[in-house]
Amino acid sequence: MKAIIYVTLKSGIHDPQGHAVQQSLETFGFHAVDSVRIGKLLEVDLNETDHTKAEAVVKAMCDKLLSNPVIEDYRFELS
Amino acid sequence: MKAIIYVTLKSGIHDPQGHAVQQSLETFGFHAVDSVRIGKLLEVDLNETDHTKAEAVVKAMCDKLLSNPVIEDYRFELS
Amino acid sequence: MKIGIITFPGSNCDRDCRHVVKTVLGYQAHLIWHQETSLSHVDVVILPGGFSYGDYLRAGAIARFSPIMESIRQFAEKGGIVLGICNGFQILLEAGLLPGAMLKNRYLSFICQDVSIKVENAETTFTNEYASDQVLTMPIAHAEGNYYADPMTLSALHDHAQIVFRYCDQHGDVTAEANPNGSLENIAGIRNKAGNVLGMMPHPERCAEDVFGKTDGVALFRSLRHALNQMVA
Amino acid sequence: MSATDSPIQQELIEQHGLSKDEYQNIVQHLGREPNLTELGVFSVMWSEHCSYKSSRVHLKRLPTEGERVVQGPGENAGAVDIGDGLAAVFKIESHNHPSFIEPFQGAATGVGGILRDIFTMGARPIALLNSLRFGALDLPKNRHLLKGVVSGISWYGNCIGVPTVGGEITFNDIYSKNPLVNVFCLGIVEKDRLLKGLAQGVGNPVLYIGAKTGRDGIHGATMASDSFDDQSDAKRPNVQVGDPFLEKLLLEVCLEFLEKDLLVGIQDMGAAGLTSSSCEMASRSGTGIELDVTHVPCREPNMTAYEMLLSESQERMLLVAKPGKEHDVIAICQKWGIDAAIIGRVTDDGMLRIKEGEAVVAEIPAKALAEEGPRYERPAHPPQYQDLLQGLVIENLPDVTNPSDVLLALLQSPTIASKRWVARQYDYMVGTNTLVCPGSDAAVVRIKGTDKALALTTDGNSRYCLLNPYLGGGLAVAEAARNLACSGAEPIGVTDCLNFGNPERPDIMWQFIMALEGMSDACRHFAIPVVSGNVSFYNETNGLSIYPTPVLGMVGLIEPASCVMTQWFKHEGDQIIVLGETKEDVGGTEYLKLVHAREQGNPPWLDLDQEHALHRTLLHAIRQGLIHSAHDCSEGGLAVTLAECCVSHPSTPRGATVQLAQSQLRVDALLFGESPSRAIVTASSAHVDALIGIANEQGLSAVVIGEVGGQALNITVVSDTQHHMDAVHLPVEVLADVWSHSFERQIESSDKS
Ligand SMILES: Nc1ncnc2c1ncn2[C@@H]1O[C@H](COP(=O)(O)OP(=O)(O)O)[C@@H](O)[C@H]1O
Ligand SMILES: [Mg+2]
Repeated sequence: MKAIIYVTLKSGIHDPQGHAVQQSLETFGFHAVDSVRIGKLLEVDLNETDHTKAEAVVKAMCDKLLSNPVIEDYRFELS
Repeated sequence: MKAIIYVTLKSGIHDPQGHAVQQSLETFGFHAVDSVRIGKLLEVDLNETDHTKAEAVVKAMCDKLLSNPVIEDYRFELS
Repeated sequence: MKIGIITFPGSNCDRDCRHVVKTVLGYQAHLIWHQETSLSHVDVVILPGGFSYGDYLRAGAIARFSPIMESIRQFAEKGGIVLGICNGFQILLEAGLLPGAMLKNRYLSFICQDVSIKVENAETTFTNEYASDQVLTMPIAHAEGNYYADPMTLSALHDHAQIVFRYCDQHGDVTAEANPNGSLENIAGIRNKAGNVLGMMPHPERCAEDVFGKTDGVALFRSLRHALNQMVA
Repeated sequence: MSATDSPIQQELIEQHGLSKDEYQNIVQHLGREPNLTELGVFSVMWSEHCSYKSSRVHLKRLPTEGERVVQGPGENAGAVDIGDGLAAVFKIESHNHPSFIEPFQGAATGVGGILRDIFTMGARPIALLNSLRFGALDLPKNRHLLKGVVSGISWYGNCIGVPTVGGEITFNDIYSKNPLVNVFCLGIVEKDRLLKGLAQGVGNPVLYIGAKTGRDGIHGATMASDSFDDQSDAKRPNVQVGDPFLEKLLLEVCLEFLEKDLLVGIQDMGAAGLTSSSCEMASRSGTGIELDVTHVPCREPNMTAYEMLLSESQERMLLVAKPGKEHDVIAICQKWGIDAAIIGRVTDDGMLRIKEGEAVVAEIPAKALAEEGPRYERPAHPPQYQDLLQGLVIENLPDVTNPSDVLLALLQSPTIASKRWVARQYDYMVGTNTLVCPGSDAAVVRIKGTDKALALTTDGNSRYCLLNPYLGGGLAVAEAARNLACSGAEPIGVTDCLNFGNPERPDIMWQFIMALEGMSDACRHFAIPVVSGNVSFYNETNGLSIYPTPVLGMVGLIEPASCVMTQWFKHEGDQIIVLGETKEDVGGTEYLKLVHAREQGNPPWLDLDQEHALHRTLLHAIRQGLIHSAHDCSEGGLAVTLAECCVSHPSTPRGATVQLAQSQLRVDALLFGESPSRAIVTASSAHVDALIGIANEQGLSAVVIGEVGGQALNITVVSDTQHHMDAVHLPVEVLADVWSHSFERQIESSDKS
């Protein structure tokens, strides 16, 4: 199976990177941009065919390693 | 409107960061993982209500700044 | 020789370059703020190392939109000499003044150490004071120096002798073990087809003084002057 | 003044970490009950972190004066005169609690904070160092913390372009739940142009520059004054995120203000952000400050005055401009793309007055916040376990029979093994000043435009301090100074970071006082002034405190810059000389811990005169060009020191053949004992007599023990009866491999097991 994992900064946590990108978009003339927040997108190939098991594994991976629970949230899709 | 932009490494390009993450998953006992590829997830708030205009703006931003066409692909969703 | 050194927000080797060019080697050096647009007063442009715009998004990505970059493009088109060091190399790639792109280092995230590099081509504007195949010791300090180009681009680099430096071992052998960052074919520096734009990851300005016990960077700056003299002659 | 909306309840007072007495004290200062905003402001300013309430009375013991002192403790950082019209500005600071909660951002923002302390003084930062303590590497959590901290330091320092040139890391299980992250920064400024945190000139504009204010780290200062328990996870939303790019812009902007002479004063918004910077600046100057929070640039909507005053968002500064210069300040900020706003003015009434538009939301005497906080002389007693700790009977332990194996084991231990895996993640060369890179006793940076260089080191041995805090404090100072002397430098100033447990416990307070006294006496003896520092209490989890861990950041002057010395052997045939005496100092050593699994005994005895004699001998010898290398003996003793001399050369390891006279000592004490006041130096045969002459003049023993050369390290121990024991015989290749790669092997391979 394949998991697509979306890791984003918790709301309220400052995103300097997103802020810098937004500012430069502004200077390049993209005035329609109010805010940019940058997260991670992980595509994970799993050699696991059982949906329930895969879900448990991906959740464990996210909690332990792929996201930083102190400042990030995650969600994922399996296919 | 809000755009969610997914920037991924082109297939065929080695992803050192993804590789490193896969290896540490392995050492943490996640043996079911065949490969990991890491991309970026950008959430952009636009003060633009017209869907067609928003689409054009986001495409331009991606081409100009948010992705590097030599190594990356992108796609996005508007909502 | 008058050298213009560009300061982008987040550049941090601009003053180091000026120190070497001016105080150590005695050439003229001007720091040029990235929002300026005139390069008429300089013979050579250096894009120094550092973290322009924090390297946020991608190294060099945001800096390439600075106003000075359009002037640099025109300067280069007219044959002006442009040298990008480390972050400067990354900016030149993002700006399309050099082909290819940088990926993150293959192993450790950031690496600071002395490496050996081999002069692949000593006939260039940037290397004419070196010998061909000479092995140099230069420091690197970067997190994204893993050079990538697609096969067509790579073969064009070969066809036009554009690969100028490669990582090698002490004996000059270009081996996988001597590759610090996973760079394609151990590439450490390339030039453009016309030969007047060079990007390199190692820092020549950090090895140009006796006090550091390494001076292999000096000949690079001398090469520039030599090339300029020839252009005038 | 608006009345309190609703009366302050006891529960709220407790939530703010204030005692009943402290609350009464607040009421007295105000002459009325505080409102919620005022309560918040008092609570951070009177927290341990900001008020030094448990330590202040004791810190007076430190010697803070000297001919070179330009700025002693009390400002953002201290400064010492280095000649040529220049001053070195430096300070060390802890970021222990945030780094435990989020190692990457915690360590990164620690670097950001110490950098701001330096460049707010108008100094350009030219070097960073750190001192780190973690639990043993076999626990995954500890490896995770180490990796996070190192990459956070690396990210921030590299990005802003200030080289991280050195530091120290040691490991002990006691730090598993309370790792320590101390960061040191040094900058250079023209002595007469030092900027200070002053708010002088009634009517002068007060400006805010830098990042927008968010709800980050509200109550970070009170958190840093709190110990951990298993519920600490709930404190997580307080994490602050660093922005080194913005800080780089701030740095350039501040130096431009200095160049154009636009400012009266400036201070970084560190712990307790806007509150501490404003009341401290006013208090120092005997003035008041009036701020209107509606002008504060905010990142989030609907922030209250309370939140804005207590936010610890990073990369912000408060400054007072010279009259009429505020628009120049704003223009420079605009050039660099930084937010700037006039948010208030200097007043003459001594009050910190916070307005929200026309309404006054808080009004407190600035001095009450900054200087008149509580001060405690807390009870202090030696703990009952102290006798047990010191009660080591060495005769009951077998002497070493396999010194080669012990040497290898010591070289492998992460406290002793090379930290190259760490150092190479730091850009230690940016700035092109680094004459001695990480890997020798001290880092050395040159001062461009002069013929001077500065040697820098951070040191501290917490096991010594646990066993005998007085001696431990002195030993830390001695080791730092010795590391500088080995590098050719004369110590000129020191900054200290005092990491301890809960000061409300008498045993901890005793450790604190004793260690401070030991440090003070040693600094006084060597005439090294303490010009800045930091105290971090409450390094305790579930009642378990860290070992007392004072860390010194010491600065030494090398002049001329060519008199720089490094620790590694350089020439075949050079004579190896040991300076100083080896005694039976096995207590508290790495050897005792590693081989006998004990952290016991009395730490090595420190004779301050001998130590000073060693420093002078080294300096004379180096300046006269008599020696080729110098390396002090510290953890692991003579054997480890010799091995490091063999293998720490950046490219070419060398062997050595050494004979040691046993003279009444146990073999383990001789090889692995940690008597201080010793160094291994090398000299060509022609210079040996002159060198010994200098040592003897200083009352220091100096003995030739062998010669550099060959492919192995051979150490023979010769007993008083002329019995020869082949103690160590190891190929240099093996030593080099073990010492150079053990650290990364332990970090990387233990992940795989
Ligand atoms: N955290 C660190 N960061 C950078 N360099 C380090 C670090 N820890 C140790 N080093 C370097 O390794 C060398 C040896 O460190 P250490 O064993 O602490 O020396 P010493 O015992 O002489 O104080 C020093 O040059 C030091 O700067
Ligand atoms: Mg030492």
